[in-house]
This record gives sequence, structure tokens and C-alpha cells, in this order.
Amino acid sequence: MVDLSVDLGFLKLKNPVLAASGTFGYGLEFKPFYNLELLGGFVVKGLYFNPREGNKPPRLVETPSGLINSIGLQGIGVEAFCREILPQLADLDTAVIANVCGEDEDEYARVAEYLSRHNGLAALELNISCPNVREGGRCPAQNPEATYRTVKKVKQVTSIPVITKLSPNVTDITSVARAAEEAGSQAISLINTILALAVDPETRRPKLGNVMGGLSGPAIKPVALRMVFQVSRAVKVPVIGMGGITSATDVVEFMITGAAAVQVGTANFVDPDACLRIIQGLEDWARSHGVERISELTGSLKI
Amino acid sequence: MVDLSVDLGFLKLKNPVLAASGTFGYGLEFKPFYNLELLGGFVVKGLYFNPREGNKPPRLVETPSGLINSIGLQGIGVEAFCREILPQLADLDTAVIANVCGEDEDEYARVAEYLSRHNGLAALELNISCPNVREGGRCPAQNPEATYRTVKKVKQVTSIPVITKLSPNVTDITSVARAAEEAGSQAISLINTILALAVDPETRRPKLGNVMGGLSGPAIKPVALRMVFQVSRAVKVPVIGMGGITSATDVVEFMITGAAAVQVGTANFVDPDACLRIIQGLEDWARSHGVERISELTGSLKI
Amino acid sequence: MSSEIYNMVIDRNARLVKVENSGDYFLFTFESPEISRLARPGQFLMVKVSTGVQPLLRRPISIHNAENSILQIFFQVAGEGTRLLSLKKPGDTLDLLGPLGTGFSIKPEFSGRLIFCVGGGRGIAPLYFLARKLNEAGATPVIFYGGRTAADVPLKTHLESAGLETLTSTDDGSLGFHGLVTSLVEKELAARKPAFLFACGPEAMMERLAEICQQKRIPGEFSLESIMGCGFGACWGCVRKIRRNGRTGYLKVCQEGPVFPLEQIVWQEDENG
Amino acid sequence: MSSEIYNMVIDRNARLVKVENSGDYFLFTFESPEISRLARPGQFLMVKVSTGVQPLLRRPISIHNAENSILQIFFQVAGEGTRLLSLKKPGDTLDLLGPLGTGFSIKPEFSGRLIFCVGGGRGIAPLYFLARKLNEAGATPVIFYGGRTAADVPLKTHLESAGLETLTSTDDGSLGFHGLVTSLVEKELAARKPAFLFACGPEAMMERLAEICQQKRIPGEFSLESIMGCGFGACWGCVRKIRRNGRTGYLKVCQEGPVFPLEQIVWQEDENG
Ligand SMILES: Cc1cc2nc3c(=O)[nH]c(=O)nc-3n(C[C@H](O)[C@H](O)[C@H](O)COP(=O)(O)OP(=O)(O)OC[C@H]3O[C@@H](n4cnc5c(N)ncnc54)[C@H](O)[C@@H]3O)c2cc1C
Ligand SMILES: Cc1cc2nc3c(=O)[nH]c(=O)nc-3n(C[C@H](O)[C@H](O)[C@H](O)COP(=O)(O)OP(=O)(O)OC[C@H]3O[C@@H](n4cnc5c(N)ncnc54)[C@H](O)[C@@H]3O)c2cc1C
Ligand SMILES: Cc1cc2nc3c(=O)[nH]c(=O)nc-3n(C[C@H](O)[C@H](O)[C@H](O)COP(=O)(O)O)c2cc1C
Ligand SMILES: Cc1cc2nc3c(=O)[nH]c(=O)nc-3n(C[C@H](O)[C@H](O)[C@H](O)COP(=O)(O)O)c2cc1C
Ligand code: FES
Ligand code: FES
Repeated sequence: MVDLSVDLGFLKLKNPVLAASGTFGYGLEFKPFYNLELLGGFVVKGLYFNPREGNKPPRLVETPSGLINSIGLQGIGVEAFCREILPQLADLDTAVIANVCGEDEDEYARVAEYLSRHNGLAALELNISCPNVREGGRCPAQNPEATYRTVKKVKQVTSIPVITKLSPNVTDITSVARAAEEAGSQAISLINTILALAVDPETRRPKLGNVMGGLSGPAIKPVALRMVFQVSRAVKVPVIGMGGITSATDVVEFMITGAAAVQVGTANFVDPDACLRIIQGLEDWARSHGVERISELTGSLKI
Repeated sequence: MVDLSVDLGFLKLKNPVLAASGTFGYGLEFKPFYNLELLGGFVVKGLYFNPREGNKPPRLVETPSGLINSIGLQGIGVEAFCREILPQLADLDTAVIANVCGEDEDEYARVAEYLSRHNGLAALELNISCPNVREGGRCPAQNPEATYRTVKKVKQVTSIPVITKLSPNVTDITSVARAAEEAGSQAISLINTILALAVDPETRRPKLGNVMGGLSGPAIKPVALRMVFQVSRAVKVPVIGMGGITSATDVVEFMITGAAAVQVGTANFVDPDACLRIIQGLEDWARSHGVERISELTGSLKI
Repeated sequence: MSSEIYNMVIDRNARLVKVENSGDYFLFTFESPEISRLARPGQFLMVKVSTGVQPLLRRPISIHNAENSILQIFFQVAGEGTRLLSLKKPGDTLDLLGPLGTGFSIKPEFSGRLIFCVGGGRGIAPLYFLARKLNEAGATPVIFYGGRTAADVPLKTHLESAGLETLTSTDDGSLGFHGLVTSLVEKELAARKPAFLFACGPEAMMERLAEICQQKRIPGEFSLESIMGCGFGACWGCVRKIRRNGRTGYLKVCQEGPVFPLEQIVWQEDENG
Repeated sequence: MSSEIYNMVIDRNARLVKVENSGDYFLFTFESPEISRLARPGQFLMVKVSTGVQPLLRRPISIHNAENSILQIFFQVAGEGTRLLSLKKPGDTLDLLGPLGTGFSIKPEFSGRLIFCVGGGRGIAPLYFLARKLNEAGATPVIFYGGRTAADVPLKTHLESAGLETLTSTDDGSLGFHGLVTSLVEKELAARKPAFLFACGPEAMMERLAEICQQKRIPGEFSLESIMGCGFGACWGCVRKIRRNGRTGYLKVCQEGPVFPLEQIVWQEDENG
């Protein structure tokens, strides 16, 4: 028997595989495909305080081995989430994580505070790294001070553990990670999407209604691994790695590189049961490689 | 007849297609495949003052639609280049551009100064953006001040036009581009490779001898286009775009987005005559789209 | 979440049993009993076109027919994904996700009534299944099938031999009515008026049809296309602006559509304007 | 730059005329007159395995034989690229770049002498062409062909029926000598000593052979593998540490090799140590 569980300190997961925010709806969308309780957990779609329209379509464009999206966090807002969705998720025996968004530092705190009044959330993931909402793709995670302030404000209003999600669109990801850690973030998750552009040569227009968008999928895996490598050596809190994971060996690579757990994003679109397949694959991999506890992999990279 | 020529101000090119540094050897390697004079031009492999060993192998790893390299600028040094190679290139009726490297700001100036004593170079491209030589992938192009200083020093010792090549591994590429422009750079080229990591799950070792490397190829095209978009709106000097170009329509996309010319890198490895094919394809594209002068494309993106 | 969403299946072993081809167009016949059983006209599949990561996403393709455990799709090669799909051979197994989306409404009151089904180009794909079911429901479907040139209406005889009244048009007059399919519909409307109009095709065709329907007060449902990430409501990538219950907002084409009542559709030109 | 580098060609229309297969191993026969004419033993091709960008790079594959405008390669499926290659069918055209690299040295003084050619697994690939040419040069080649198990020595009869003396070994004893091919070479050396030894195979095999050759003072040339970006000297990606003319440095395997005199090779373990 392989022990797939991982312990993040503030949270014990059945297995290291979480579904990533924005690629797993509110979780319910995946119920037709498998029992959600088989997951390590899942992160729901980004939540602002109020409902949001999202960006103008087209919102998706494929690129070589990748996908650019500019959804722009269309969503129902935190009140409707707590009223309509959370009750359906709260009793699930898996880690349900909310993805907290904000137009400014105060909104992050307001959303976190509102969520904290409800039961059923294992953690809050602060999405300070979405490239799709502000002009020019800017976000708090591009600046250590803004990161520190945002995390600090949220920590003051919630007792739910906080994960801070970082942006790859930075010169030095370690300084942002350290700022989040100092402000009390109990884990770091990364990477969010890479700011990108696609152009239609026929119409001479951007292919996305919102001009720029965020690149995800296998194309970005080497960049994500590099950042997990850098961040896991810079902070003491656990790192949750993501970016282009489509298989169990991808998970093994992220864990070896330094991730305590992982998230699977774009792959959920291609195979609705991708997470399940990956968890099963991980168990097979561990067995065939004589690994008894999957958590042993974390940070085992030999340099 | 389509007019493929483009005018960079300091340099008129037959066509907008240059071969990118480090992917075209010293040019001579491609002579067996076609007449180099058909190119807009080419940039030779990065030159330090002294010969360099380069990094420990393995130096290459393929990733989805991409390639990570950590060549580490193995090369013959500027003296041998001027003695043995440049005389074979100097008479070519095409733009021959040297790629100038340095361990520190002074070395850039020394290399540029040495090159300036010789004939045959149409421009110097300052490679302040190689992720493969310093610890942790750092480079001057990650900092506007270091960029300014380096370009300035080089400008003081040479009368050959200077192109500054930027790194994508930054939070805000426009500030670096503006610093280079202010220091007198006559053009900006971008992007160099994205810092990346690949791990072998079996050996638990990095797949590259030098641990991290630079990601190139189609996988990075959307990121390159985004940065060309941002930089071409931030500076007045011409922008030379690159990153994942494999076809004539890729060139069209870069030009529409804001590039005055382009460079083709990794594609040269796959098809030794890639540049030639792309130039021919560009002419066909222009003809079938009623474009009489290819330079009209530059910056024609409709937002 | 609506309950029909639970009626979707991943069939990793849909066996391709027959490939018919005419120019750019392909008619594939699969054995896929579960999806076939669940399918209703207007629903679609998400088809995996590669075994690797390039192209990354599945491709949305309408269900052309579903009958006795077989499932048919009809598609046109439009790019790399459909090109890869077109290379599949009988005996290959494909990975299909479906049936997805809401489908066309076949209402009891259609019985004994005339129904127009208008398809442009590859938009004909879902109309065969629809017309067949309309027939079964006692209605009288008439198919309008337009294309640029004769090569773009390859399903003509296929439709006719199924006993469906099929009026064709080509922009260049090489087959059937000379002109746009919308003009053919207008011409026909002078003679007979349907109780309902279904349509699937290029945006411009459907926008024009919507005008015609509004003028003549013909109710209808149109099947829309949009670029899809998942096909089952998880990505919010496929939205279109829809006017529903007095509110205008972005609704998911994959889940709330692809079929929408024509009066709910906000045409893209208006949206950009 | 050496002059032989000009003797390379991109053949975009190399027609695959025959596919022979045994387990993981494939023997492909192409019609590729120009490359065939230029090819010498030990040289290799860069083979395009996909039409898209995934996998991005060509794959280096040795020339197994070149004769009368035909060109053969022998390869083992090792990953995605060779898997895609293995799916090609007779009649398909492939895009080949070659011949590349320096090749084995067939010296006049080999005439009348005994030459050992040692191949492990897929490393057998270049040795058939080599042995054939050694024969033509009047030498007496003996092929040593080792694999893990009988399934890994599929070319045995192919070699024998070409009249080449072939000694086989398998790690599990399922065919030929029971043990490593290096042990078989040692055993044979007790009986007869060759004038030269050529080798191609796994690193560990070649390193052990190098020791044996040095002990017994047998000169030799070994064909090395390394991950290649371009195959023609443009990327500096394929380097190995080589000791040549008293200097040790990184030389390009694609251009200065893949064949190196055994005394020049710095083995990777030493390099890491
Ligand atoms: C619900 C639905 C049902 C469909 N049913 C059919 C069908 O039955 N038969 C058929 O031939 N086609 C159908 N399509 C269209 C089909 O999905 C696209 O032609 C296909 O996805 C293009 O993929 P590609 O890789 O071949 O081309 P790409 O290279 O991806 O694109 C080629 C061109 O098509 C456009 N395009 C890409 N994806 C879509 C999309 N989802 N919708 C509209 N345009 C797109 C691109 O912008 C580009 O201009 C349907 C689309 C939807 C949304
Ligand atoms: C000069 C030369 C000649 C060769 N001749 C032959 C031949 O005749 N027959 C044959 O079967 N193989 C030959 N090879 C090896 C062949 O090139 C690799 O097996 C192939 O590139 C693997 O590609 P892939 O996509 O199938 O596997 P990948 O998924 O790319 O790799 C599978 C495994 O092989 C390793 N690998 C990848 N590329 C190489 C490489 N270039 N060299 C060594 N290991 C590699 C990877 O690290 C990985 O462990 C030769 C290699 C070289 C350098
Ligand atoms: C369509 C889409 C929507 C996303 N929405 C969110 C979101 O709401 N909040 C968030 O933190 N990340 C969001 N992301 C980013 C992913 O969670 C993840 O960080 C990224 O896609 C990289 O992982 P992947 O390559 O596995 O997809 C979104 C990604 C995609 C593709
Ligand atoms: C193997 C390799 C070596 C490179 N060496 C250099 C170099 O010496 N100097 C430089 O400025 N850029 C170098 N680059 C970066 C390329 O010039 C180019 O900026 C990058 O690869 C992106 O373009 P591409 O995707 O078309 O390859 C190198 C790239 C590769 C793949
Ligand atoms: S395609 Fe993903 S929500 Fe519709
Ligand atoms: S493979 Fe590119 S230099 Fe050898």
C-alpha cells in the first residue's frame, strides 16, 4: 500500500493532487465524472465580492502546447457562492479551497472575511496573480510590498489557513514568495498564467477580446518547474506547484523539484477525469518505483 | 513585385528576416544549405572577449513545443572571431551582426571596442539577457539601471549601431526597453529565452548539466508577442521581434504586433533552410494579401 | 446545474466504423452505444483529435445522427485539429465526450406543422438528426442547405435519400438556387410559412435569418458556435452575450446552448459596436 | 569547417519503401539516392518525426546501410519521437537530413586483418554498413551483437545471411553467449586478437570496452550518442568532453563525431567525478 497523503502542516491532504482554480468550476461541474472525494482537494473559481461579467469574448485561444485565456473572473460573487454552492461542497470529505480575488487590498480582506463566516473551507487561496483583470495584466503579486500588505490584511480577518498564489510575470519570484511568507501565508502556490498575446494575421486583431491573456498548459511547465525550484529553496512554508501538469510523472517532477502538493489546471478541460487519472497514475508510479510515502519525493532533487 | 525591404533607420535590410544568435553558428554552418545573401541578415553566436568552454552537458532538453538550452555561450572569443571568421563574412551582401556578451559591464565594452576595429559588421547586438551564464540565470537586462549603464558604456566605444537584446524574465519589460533607448540603443531585440527547468523523474536530477536553462521555440511565441506589443508601444526605436517563429505567418504576426524586423532561432535547427523558406513564404503571403510593402505591417494591429 | 448534464459520458473507445469523404467534408460513423442512446438533436461532442498535447483541446462537433448505438458526425477540415481528425481510418478508436449542450426543442405542437431547418456549409451537420426527429414527431421538416459552390453541399443526396425535402442553394449557382440560402428561404416564405425555424451556419447567415424571422414573426432556435475550452461548463471560455429574462449577460454556449431561441441572441456586430 | 560538411542534403521526399519490424525494433528502407550516394559508415541522419512542432526536433539515427540509391535505418522505439517514426508506412515520404558526422575510418592497412565490430542493442545499427565496407576493403570483420534478451538481437539472421560472422550474446542467456557482450569479446580475445575494434552501444558497454582495448593495446573507434539539437554543428548542444591533441574540451559530437578514437573519449563518469 502506497501512502499518498501529504501534510501541509495546516492541512492534511489524502493525496497531493488538487484541481486548480478557474479550471474546475465550482467543483459541481465535475461530479458527473467522478467522486470528488477521491481528490486531494479542489480550488473553486476565483471569487470577488460581487458578481462579475468577465471579459469580452473570444476568451480562449490555443497556442503550441498551450492555451491563452482571458476569462476575467466571470463569477457569481461571494454571497451567492456561500448561499448556493458552498452548502453543496461543505460536507465533502476532501479539501475545498476558495480562490479569493479583489480589485484592491480591501476587497481581498472583505471576501476573506465573508468566507470565514461560513463552514466548509479548508483554506483560502489568495489570487493576487490574475493577469486578466487589470490594465496591462498587472497584479499585486508583481510587487513584494503589495503582496505583503494584501496577505497581511487577509490574515487579520480570517482564521482559515491562507495560501498565496504567485505570478510568473516577475523578475524575482523568490522575493515575492518571501514577502507572502513573512506576512503569514501558510503556503505558496504557483504559477498562475504567463501574460501572453495572440494575433490573427487575417483580421490584424488580437485573438482575444481582452487583447492579452494568460498562458497555461504543457508549454509553461518548464517555467513553472523552474519557479517551484527557486521558491521552494527560498521559503520554509510548503509550496503547491502547478503549470502544465497532465500526467502522474509531471506530478512526480514537481514534487521532486520541491512541491509538497500540486494543482492540475488546463488538463481538466481536455479530460474531465484528468485529476482522477493522475492520482491513480501516481499510485502506480510509487508502487513501481518502490516509493512507500509519496511525500518523500518533495524536494528530493539531486543537484 | 513585393517590396520586402525594411528600414531600421541605422540599417536597411533586404527583408525583415534575420537568423537569431546562437542558432546560426557563425553563419558558415548554413552555407551548405543556401546562399546567405538571401537573408535580411544574421546574428552570429554570442562573443565574449576570451574563448569559453560553455556549460556541462547535457545542454539541451525538449519540452512540449519547446527546447531548453544551456549552451553557456561556448565560443571562440572575439579575437579568433575577427581573425578567422569575420573575414569570411565581411564581404557578404547581407547584414552581419555580432552578438556581444560580457561577464561584467566592462567586458561588453571591451568586446564592442575590439569588434569596432574591424570591418564588416552592420550592427552589434548586446546580449544582456542570456540566462545561462550567471548563477540563478541573472543578467543585466533584468534591471533598467544595469541595462542603461551597459548600453551607455558600449555606445561610448563604438560607432557601429547598437541593438539591445532584452530578457523576458522581468516584471516590466517596458522599463528595461526605455532604459536601453535612453542610453542610445538604436533598436531593441526581444525576447531571449525564458528561464526554465526540466527534471528527470527516474534519476531525480535536472535534465541539464547546468540545472536551469533557457526555453525557446513555439511554446514561447505568445509570451514573445506580448512583449513585442508592450515594448513597441513604449519606445520609438525599432523593435526586432523573436521567439518561436517557424513560419511566414508567424513573422506577419510579429510585424503586425509591432516588430520592424524579426529573428528566427530554434527553427534553424529543425530546418536548416528555415529562414529561406520563411522569406519565400513572406513574399507569397504579401502577394496573396495585396500587401505591396512588407514594412506596412509593422504596428498595424487594430485594438 | 441542470440535470441533463449528468447524461454525459467519456467514451474512450468509440470505434470508427465508416469514413465517407467529399472534398473537405467528412462523414464519420462510430459505434458508441452509450452516447448514441443519450443523444438528442442539436447536442454536440468534444472530440479528442490528437493523442499528445498538440493541439491541446478537444474539438466541438455536432451530433449528425444517433441511431441504434451508432453515432455520426459531419465535419469540414478548418484547421489543424479537424485535419488530424480527417486522417482517422475505419477501425481506429476515438475518445469522445458527450452528448453535450441543450439541443433543439422539438415541441409537441410541431405535429402536423411545417418546420424550416436552415443550414449553411458545415452548419448542416446537426440538421439531419433534427429533421429525422421532427418527422418522427409528426412534423414536416424542410431542409434548406446552402453553400458557396456545389462542392460545399455534399450531403444533398444523403438528405434526399432519407426522404427529407431538401432545397439547396449555392452562391455561384453551380447547384440549386443561385444565391444565398437566406434568399432561398425568403423566396420560399412567399409560398409557405413554417411554424418554426431552426438554423445553424455562419454568423452572417443566422443574423440575416433572425431579421427575416422577426419580420415574419416566425419563432426559431439557432445553434451558435464559439471557441470552447471544455464543452461541459467548467471554463467559462465559450460565452456569448445572451438576452434572457430581461437581462443581458455572458452565458456559456456549451451548457446554456449551443441552441438559443433567436430572440435571445445578441449578434456579435451589435456587441462590438 | 571541414569540407565534408558540404556533402549533406535535405531530402524532403525520401520514400519509405519497406518496413520490417520485430518487437520494439524497426528496419526502414528508403529511396533516397542523393544521401545514399554520399553516405559512409558511421554517419547518421537527422530524421523529422512529426509534421508539426511536437516533438520539435529531428531525431539522430545512424545509417544502417546505403547501396544503389537505397538507404536503411534500424531503430528502437525509445520515446515519443521514435514511436511516431515507427508509425510510418511504406509509401510515406519522410524528411531526412544527411549524411552527417565523420563516420568510421576504414584504413587501407585493415586489408587482410581481423576487425571486431561490437554493438549493443540499437548500437548495432551502424555496424552492418561498416562490416560490409570492411569486407569490401579486404578486411575480416567479426560482429559482436549483444542484447538483454533474444528479442533485443533481431538483426542476427539479417547479418548472418549477409555472410558476416556474427557472435551474439544475451544477458539472460536466451540466445547465444550467456552474459554481457563485453565478456563475449574478452572470451574471444583469448583466441584471436583484432587489428582494430569498432563499437557502438550503451555508455557502460563502451567504457568497459575501452578498458579492455587499452589493456590489450587494441586501437579502436567508438560511436557516441548525445542529445542533438541540429546535427550539423550549429547549436553546440551535443558536445562531449574529448581529449585531443593534448587538450581536453567540449567537442561537437555531430560534427567532430559521432565516431571518436577511443583514447580521446572522456567517459561521463570521470567527467561527473
Ligand atoms: C457546438 C459546436 C458544434 C460544432 N459542430 C461542428 C460540426 O458538426 N462540423 C464542423 O465541421 N464543425 C463544427 N464546429 C466547428 C468546429 O468546432 C471547428 O471548425 C473546429 O473546432 C476547428 O478546429 P481546427 O483545429 O480544425 O481549426 P483551428 O485551427 O482551431 O481554427 C480554424 C478556424 O476556425 C476557428 N475556430 C476554432 N474553433 C472554433 C469553434 N469552436 N467555433 C468556431 N470557430 C472556431 C478559428 O478561430 C480559426 O479561424 C462546431 C463548433 C461548435 C462550437
Ligand atoms: C549519432 C546518433 C545516432 C543514433 N543512431 C540510432 C540508431 O541508429 N537507432 C536507434 O534506435 N537510435 C539511435 N540513436 C538514438 C536515438 O537518436 C534516440 O533514441 C532518439 O533520439 C530518442 O528519441 P525519442 O523521441 O524516441 O525519445 P525521447 O522521449 O526523446 O527520449 C527517450 C530517452 O532517450 C534519451 N535520448 C533522447 N535523445 C537522445 C539522443 N540523441 N541520444 C541518446 N539518448 C537520447 C532521452 O534522454 C530519454 O531517456 C542515435 C543517437 C545519436 C546521437
Ligand atoms: C480558463 C482558466 C481560468 C483560470 N481562472 C483562475 C482563477 O479564477 N483563479 C486563479 O487563481 N487561477 C486561475 N487560473 C490559473 C490556473 O489556476 C493555473 O494557475 C494555471 O492555469 C496554470 O496551470 P495549468 O497549466 O495546469 O492550467 C485559470 C486558468 C485557466 C486556464
Ligand atoms: C541553443 C541556443 C543558443 C542561443 N545562444 C544565444 C546567444 O549566444 N546569444 C543570444 O543573444 N541569444 C541566444 N539564444 C537565444 C535566441 O537567439 C533567441 O532569442 C531565442 O531562442 C528565442 O527565439 P526562438 O524561439 O526562435 O529560438 C540562443 C538560443 C538557443 C536555442
Ligand atoms: S466550453 Fe468551457 S464553459 Fe463552455
Ligand atoms: S547537434 Fe547541434 S551542434 Fe551538434
